[in-house]
Amino acid sequence: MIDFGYTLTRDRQLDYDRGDFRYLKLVKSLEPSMDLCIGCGSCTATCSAAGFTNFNIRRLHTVIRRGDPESIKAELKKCMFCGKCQLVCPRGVNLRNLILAMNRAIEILG
Amino acid sequence: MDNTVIVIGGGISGLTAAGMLAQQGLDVTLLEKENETGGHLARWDRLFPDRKKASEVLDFAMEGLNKVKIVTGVAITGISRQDHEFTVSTNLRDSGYGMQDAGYQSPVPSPQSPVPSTQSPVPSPQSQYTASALLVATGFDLFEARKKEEYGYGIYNNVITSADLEEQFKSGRKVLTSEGKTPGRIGFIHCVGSRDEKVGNLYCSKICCVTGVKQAIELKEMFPESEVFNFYMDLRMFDRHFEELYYEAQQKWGVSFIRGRLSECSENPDGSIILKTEDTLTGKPLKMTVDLLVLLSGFVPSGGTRGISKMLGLQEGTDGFINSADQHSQNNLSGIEGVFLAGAIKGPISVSESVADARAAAAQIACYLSSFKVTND
Amino acid sequence: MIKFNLFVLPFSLGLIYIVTSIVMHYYRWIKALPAVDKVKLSAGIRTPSKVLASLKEIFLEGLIHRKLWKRNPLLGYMHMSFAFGWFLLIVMGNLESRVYHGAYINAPYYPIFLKFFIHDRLVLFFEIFTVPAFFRFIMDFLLLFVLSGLVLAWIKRKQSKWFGMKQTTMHNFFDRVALSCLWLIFPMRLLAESYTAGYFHGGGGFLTQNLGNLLVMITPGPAELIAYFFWWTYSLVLGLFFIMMPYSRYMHIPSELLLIVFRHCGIQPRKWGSSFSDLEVRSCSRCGVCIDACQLNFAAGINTIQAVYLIRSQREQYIPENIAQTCMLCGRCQEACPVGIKIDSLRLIKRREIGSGQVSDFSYLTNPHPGFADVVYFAGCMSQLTPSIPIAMEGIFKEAGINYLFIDRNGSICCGRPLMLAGKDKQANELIEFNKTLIRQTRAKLLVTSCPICYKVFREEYNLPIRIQHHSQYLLELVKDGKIALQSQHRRVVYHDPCDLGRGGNIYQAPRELLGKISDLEPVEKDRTNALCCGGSLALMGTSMRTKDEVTLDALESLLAGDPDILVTACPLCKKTFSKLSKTEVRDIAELVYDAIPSRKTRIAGTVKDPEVVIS
Amino acid sequence: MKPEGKRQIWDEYQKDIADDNYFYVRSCVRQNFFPGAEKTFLRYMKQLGRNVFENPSHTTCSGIGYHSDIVPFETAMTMVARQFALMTEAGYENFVTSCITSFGLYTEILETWEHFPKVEEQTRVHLRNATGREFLKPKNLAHASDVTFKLRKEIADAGRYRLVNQDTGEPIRVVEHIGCHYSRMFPNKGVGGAEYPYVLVGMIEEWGGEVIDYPERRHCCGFGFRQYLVKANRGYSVSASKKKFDSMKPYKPELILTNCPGCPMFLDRWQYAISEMEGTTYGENGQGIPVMTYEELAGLILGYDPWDLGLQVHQVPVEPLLEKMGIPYDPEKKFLDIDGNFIGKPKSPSFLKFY
Repeated sequence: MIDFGYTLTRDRQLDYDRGDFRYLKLVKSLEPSMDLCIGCGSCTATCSAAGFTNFNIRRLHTVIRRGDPESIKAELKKCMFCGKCQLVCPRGVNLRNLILAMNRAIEILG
Repeated sequence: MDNTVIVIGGGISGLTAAGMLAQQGLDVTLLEKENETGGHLARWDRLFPDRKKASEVLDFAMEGLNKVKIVTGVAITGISRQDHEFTVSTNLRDSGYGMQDAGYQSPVPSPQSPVPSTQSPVPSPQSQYTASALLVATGFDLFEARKKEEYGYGIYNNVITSADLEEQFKSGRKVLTSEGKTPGRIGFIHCVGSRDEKVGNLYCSKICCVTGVKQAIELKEMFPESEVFNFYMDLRMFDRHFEELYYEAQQKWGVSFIRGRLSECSENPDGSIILKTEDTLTGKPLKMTVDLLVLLSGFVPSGGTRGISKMLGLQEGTDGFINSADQHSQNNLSGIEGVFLAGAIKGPISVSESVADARAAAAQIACYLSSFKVTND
Repeated sequence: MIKFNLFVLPFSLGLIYIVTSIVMHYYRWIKALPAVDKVKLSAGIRTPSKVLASLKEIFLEGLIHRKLWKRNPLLGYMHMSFAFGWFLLIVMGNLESRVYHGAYINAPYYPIFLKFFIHDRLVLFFEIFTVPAFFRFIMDFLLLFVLSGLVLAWIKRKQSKWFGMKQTTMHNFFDRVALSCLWLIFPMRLLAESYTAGYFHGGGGFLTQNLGNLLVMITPGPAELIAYFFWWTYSLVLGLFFIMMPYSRYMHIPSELLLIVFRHCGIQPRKWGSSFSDLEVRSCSRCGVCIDACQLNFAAGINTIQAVYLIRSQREQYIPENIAQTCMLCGRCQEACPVGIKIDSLRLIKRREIGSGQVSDFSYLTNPHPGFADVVYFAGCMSQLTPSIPIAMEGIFKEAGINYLFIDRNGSICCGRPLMLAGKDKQANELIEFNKTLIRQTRAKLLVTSCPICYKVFREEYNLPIRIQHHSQYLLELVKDGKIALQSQHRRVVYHDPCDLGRGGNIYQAPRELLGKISDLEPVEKDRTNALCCGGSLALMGTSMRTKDEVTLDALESLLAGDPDILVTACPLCKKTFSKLSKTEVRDIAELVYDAIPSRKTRIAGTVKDPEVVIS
Repeated sequence: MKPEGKRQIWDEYQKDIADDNYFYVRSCVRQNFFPGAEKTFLRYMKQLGRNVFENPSHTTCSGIGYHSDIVPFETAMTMVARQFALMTEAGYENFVTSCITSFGLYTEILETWEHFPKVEEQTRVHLRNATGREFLKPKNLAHASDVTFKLRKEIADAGRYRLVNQDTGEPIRVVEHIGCHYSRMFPNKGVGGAEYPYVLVGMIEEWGGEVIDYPERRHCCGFGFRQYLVKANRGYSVSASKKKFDSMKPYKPELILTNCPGCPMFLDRWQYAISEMEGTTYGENGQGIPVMTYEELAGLILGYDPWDLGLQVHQVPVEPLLEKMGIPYDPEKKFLDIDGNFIGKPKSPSFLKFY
């Protein structure tokens, strides 16, 4: 192997066909209302943690839907569980439980 | 001024207006370029949001048309006007021409139209019709999906349009891929030919959003195991019960919605289609293989609309659709005395709106012919 | 005198079994107590006042069932007749046996089956004032007393409503066997004693003798054999009941006795569980009072997760996750529990097990100096969604001339309680440390919060060296100190007790007193300890939003039955939750107080009418 | 795939390409990348009896600087105007560029002038002030691949070899790669449009090969100017090429045909780089996929000696393809210059099969 002074970059593209949907399956079974998200972002807008850091709950569960759970593992730890998100969701997504479910999924599936 | 009216266009708007006018005792002639009346609706299976059979709506419109003189299969070659009288000249059309003109590439042979045109007198090759009022209801064509070359319609076997899908629904057959397989994953692409500067259409075709949701549900019903994705830019659920249908698609049917416009697609060796889009909600480019891709074609002014518009000198908007005298209060007036507008000639419109608009137009024509002023001038 | 018959064996074996079992259980529970609790226990049992208090409670709750009486007299009587009646039967039976047998120690079965061994002749009228006759009378009376309870128990099976219970517990196999035995014990005793008395023409009291005479007359066959059969049956069901007891709900009887002692010695539930909690689990009588108390049951139709089922699954060593998570932790069942089991603690123990495997990362939090003030105001994160609360509070602070600091004006670090409710105490502690530092830095003497959720955790977990008040307390104090003057608006209001403020913080009076000054406070059916949860509880996980809405709607129906002008609460979460579904205006007590300051200089643009106009 | 659908699109994107008398401008970088390519173009144009004129004082079009954000558009327009002036002075009207980026830039400038005549006037002033030259706009602007496309039948007729495997009789499987600046910006300026360009497909089909489409066909080769020119970004460049290779690999292509200066360079060199970085090769048996320009391929078809075409400077050896097509070559002469001197043999790569 030769070091040319540069390396192959990882493709940012989500390859849905090779996605990891084990997390989605588990999370969905724990909180089916996740399907109802319309991506409005009010959950993130009201989020206590998002006031301090780039934590984005709307994005996190969307990423799980896309089969790309790896990127959320570190992010999810930032949630303070205050529950404001579920109070503002216009679609009645049970967001606090959804976060809990994602945590469970990561706990179970690693 | 006598009580004669010519309705140009035998789609749902033209039929509804003609029926209304005839029931008010007016002498109505309806000219239709196709050999059958019914327009787009005749090729559609079910309507949003309640999935009513399109044929039922059409049947309803056809009731009370027995006094209407319906002439089908004619091309209008000229319209002249003397005082209050319009003369419309027609010529017989080559029957095969109409389908191509509509930009409608049907993968399956069109089933027999539900509306037999028994009333049609056999028109002589060249005819003339006169009337005191004209109702132009020449409607729209579906955007020719082939123009979005990168979407591969007409090139990749498993790329179809919403109209193709609707015909398959209407035929009652299972929707299969070109390889004859059950589609495991299906993609719907919204805004094909709409809201797209690159095809010259800045406007929203408005009804494709809910059509995509409706068809997604219908495919999920047909194939509960399949995954259905809608790729959208916005979902404009503008009318009553539409948002609920969207909710139902998510909650009951598990249809997925990805916000991102398809950039391009290509074909796999097995005939499946690779989509490239951005999932704008995660901010990442996304690649996905689907077995069947449905393009939700938008509205464009129909060939008939363009032709009649030129003959009459109607006001065309920048989008090619016809401007009415006033979008708010005189939306059925063309600005030319005695010439009225109804339906999708004025832009994208749903069936229910077309029916209401056609009735409004009929009422205005009746007023006009009884010399009751409905305009401000 | 014959003092033995083979039929006493089942009873005797059962008795030996249950006594051994209880002793072993007691030993295990005490042995497994954490060292601190052991010290408390040994000190407690040497303190006469604590022992007396324990005995008093054992008498009142274990025998008389005072709490059940309060809840429903029929229910109370039923339980009392069983417990107290049986207890007296045993005591009196023992005394009675002394009459016939002078020994200090009788075999335990002897008083129980006394009538089998002793056959008095038929007594003459004047002899009823003799000692044996007195006992015959009293024993029959007590038996009747117990049997009356039994009849009620049968009725309760069919008509639980009459007993103030809408739903009763679903029982398991051992429970059913034990219950059947229990129901058979006293009828068998009645039959055995009656037949015996009837056959020997004597020895029975007013009940057994007369019934016995009648039975012997109408039943064919040898009465002595029939009686003997019933003595056997009586012994068998007693023995079987004792053997079933450790495996059934009836173990609650001996367990509760020890629990009462533990409690009087000051032993508390521990976060990660201890033998105290095990004892609590065994002390549950599975009466099902908690099922009726649970809003998830009566408002949302969820009837598998209530305390009784949590405890049962705990006894079976496996708590399904949904039982642990599906609960609002509102504390209503805890208030209703006749045994006084700390159910929320039990549930949280399980949640901590579930939540402990997950880690958090709050490294993004920063700790800038908040500034100095006399009073720190912590609105709580939920108040950001009900901005009229902090606006009113700030207006009042200004009006009263308080040197205050709105510490979470620009968004708060969560108080930590929501994490705790999810069983994530470790993570919560990180947030607590952050907030503690922030609050301490202000050098304030008082912390006022608008959120009962924060209030509870501030008081219980923060160990702050300053006073902590919920704004309802604080505002009342301001009024009493003359810092603000209020003028009643005479609006008809009802007050909703937020769970964490009422049952959680024991603050019931302050908001009522405050509201009394500024409005016409009307009563509601369920208030104070019996108040309903709004349904918005952050503790409730794993249910749909619809379930929450059902709870909210039910609570609203109850609260708004009198069609008040305003529904007042003292919690931003309750306000937000109610506002979603209430047709009646929902406001926080702080807003009302602010409106009631006639002289106030500050205004909330567009939200509050000019006070003069309102007063007129 | 519905071929008729593609044909319909190809029919729509027809382009006028002059038949003779071309003013030819070279690429500034190609002669370093694949020095034989442009020479081969001139050679077969001569063979086919076409008049191609070159002015040695022509310069870069400055597109490489323009696309690297270091040459302003005004400067680029003035330099392009000078090229046109040279053409005008030589009495030519048909402008042919060797480079795709040049072609794109010329097109972009001509379109700009058409829509903004003032800009054209200003450019004329700039050119006049700088050089005193005047110019006429070309009547016909074509890329050299357009011209080759136009002459593809003549080349096939004059050719000695075809894109056919001599052993099996099967057509050679070719993937084509069009330079991004060819028709992406102005689809109607390219043969076949932007989505399914026909310019190389036409040659491959005419010369007997089989075109294969693959999912990442449209993807950029990875050059991207800045991506390559700044070393820190080079990983991005190689990753883009890798994406294409990964996508085409299942289709087992035997040749990559290109029409741009950068594309063959990177599709060729990066195959080596990737093989050294992670040991992956994309052809059969550890071989790479040979990469050629259309001129080199036309030269092979016409029977020119492979080493005269400069194929020895390709990083991915072309010998397997030559053998399949039945084109004789002398391995001994691979590394000899025109005068027969040994120019040195590169070190054998670790993974990529080398000859």
